[in-house]
Amino acid sequence: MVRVQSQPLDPWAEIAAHERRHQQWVGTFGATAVFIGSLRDFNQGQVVAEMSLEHYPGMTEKHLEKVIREASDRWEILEPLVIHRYGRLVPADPIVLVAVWSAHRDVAFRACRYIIDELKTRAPFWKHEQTATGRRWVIPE
Amino acid sequence: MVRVQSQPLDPWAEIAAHERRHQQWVGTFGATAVFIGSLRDFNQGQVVAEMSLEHYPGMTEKHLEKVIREASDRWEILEPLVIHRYGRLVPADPIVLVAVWSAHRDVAFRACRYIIDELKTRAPFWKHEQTATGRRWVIPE
Amino acid sequence: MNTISVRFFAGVRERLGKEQELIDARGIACAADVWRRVSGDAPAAQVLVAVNQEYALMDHPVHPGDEVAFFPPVTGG
Amino acid sequence: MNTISVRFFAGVRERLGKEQELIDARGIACAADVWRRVSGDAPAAQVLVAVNQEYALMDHPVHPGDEVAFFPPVTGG
Repeated sequence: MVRVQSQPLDPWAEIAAHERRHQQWVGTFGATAVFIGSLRDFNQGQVVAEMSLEHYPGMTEKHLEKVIREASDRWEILEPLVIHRYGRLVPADPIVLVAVWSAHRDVAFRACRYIIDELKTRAPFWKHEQTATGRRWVIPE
Repeated sequence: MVRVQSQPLDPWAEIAAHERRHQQWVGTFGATAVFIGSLRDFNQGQVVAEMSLEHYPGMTEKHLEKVIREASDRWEILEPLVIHRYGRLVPADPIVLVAVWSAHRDVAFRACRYIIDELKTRAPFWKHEQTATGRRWVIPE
Repeated sequence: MNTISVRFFAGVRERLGKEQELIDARGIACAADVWRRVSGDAPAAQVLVAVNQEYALMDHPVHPGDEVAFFPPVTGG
Repeated sequence: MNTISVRFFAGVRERLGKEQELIDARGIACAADVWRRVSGDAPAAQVLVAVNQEYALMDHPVHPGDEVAFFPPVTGG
């Protein structure tokens, strides 16, 4: 499941809700791997006061769904959960959540890592930081 | 923080509580990697009705604390959270939780993986399954 | 529908001072033609392109009714 | 305290029919000596040893007051 939202993200509540929505999974998975990305108050040498996250509505969801399909073709996993924020964020706010359920530990780790790596390098989001010296677009790592 | 407990484990509530206990972390980490191992209802060709998990009290905690120290020496991470069940479990029960916070995604993934791998191969726990045909000790993978 | 819808994001949006534009499809064969029309510039390496919401190269064909977007390297996650 | 505390877990505990035993430290030099005393058997490859709650080899020295444990390969996580 993919969701792109401007509302605050509570990752642990979202994961628990996803598991409740999939009662039929009970007992079928032995491994859950989760990644949460959140906003640090310091980046590329500057204190970050707040951030505004722009995205390309429509393309973002299409891209994330494609990445999930690729991961599901490659590994035996249950339906992953991917949620990404956009809009205004302050430090410590969760930005992205990726959760993957599988029978096996190695598969869960690999698929989770694949999804977040693909998301980071390709999903159409742009971070705009407010620092002490002004606003700036974040440069890719 | 390491905890070995016979009470049921609610991983998402435990992670949220660990973050609340560390308010000083707010804004300092950008990556959280989590692994949950839970009991499947099928293992090594048999339906599993329930499991009893034996451990070596004292040595278990010492071992898990050592693994956390090793991970913390090797990577720049905040204090990980590791909780492991013992006693009676039924399918779908979470068995183990490993959560790692770091400034960077790669570090969080690697440290989380290191801790669960070391725990699996060395922490003194023994799984005893109840299947349709009787009880059996689980053989290491 | 003899037009192409063009969208701009982030630094590209700011630099060009527009979010969206409808252009006449006549004279447009590929994404680079769209870019030259909307920016008055030659294609730049640091500008990425999507055609109909999928990544494309600057020489990707563009047809009437297509949606073409230009943006800088992404920084999500 | 001229004794050694010996503990057994999982399949080893079941096979020997005991959880814990205090043995006289006399005649004991290493973990293998402890094993021979408590099991009446030669050391077996599938039996792991901990001395004072740390993994050890069968030839690890054992002294009065030590805690020695025997158990099968672990299956946690």
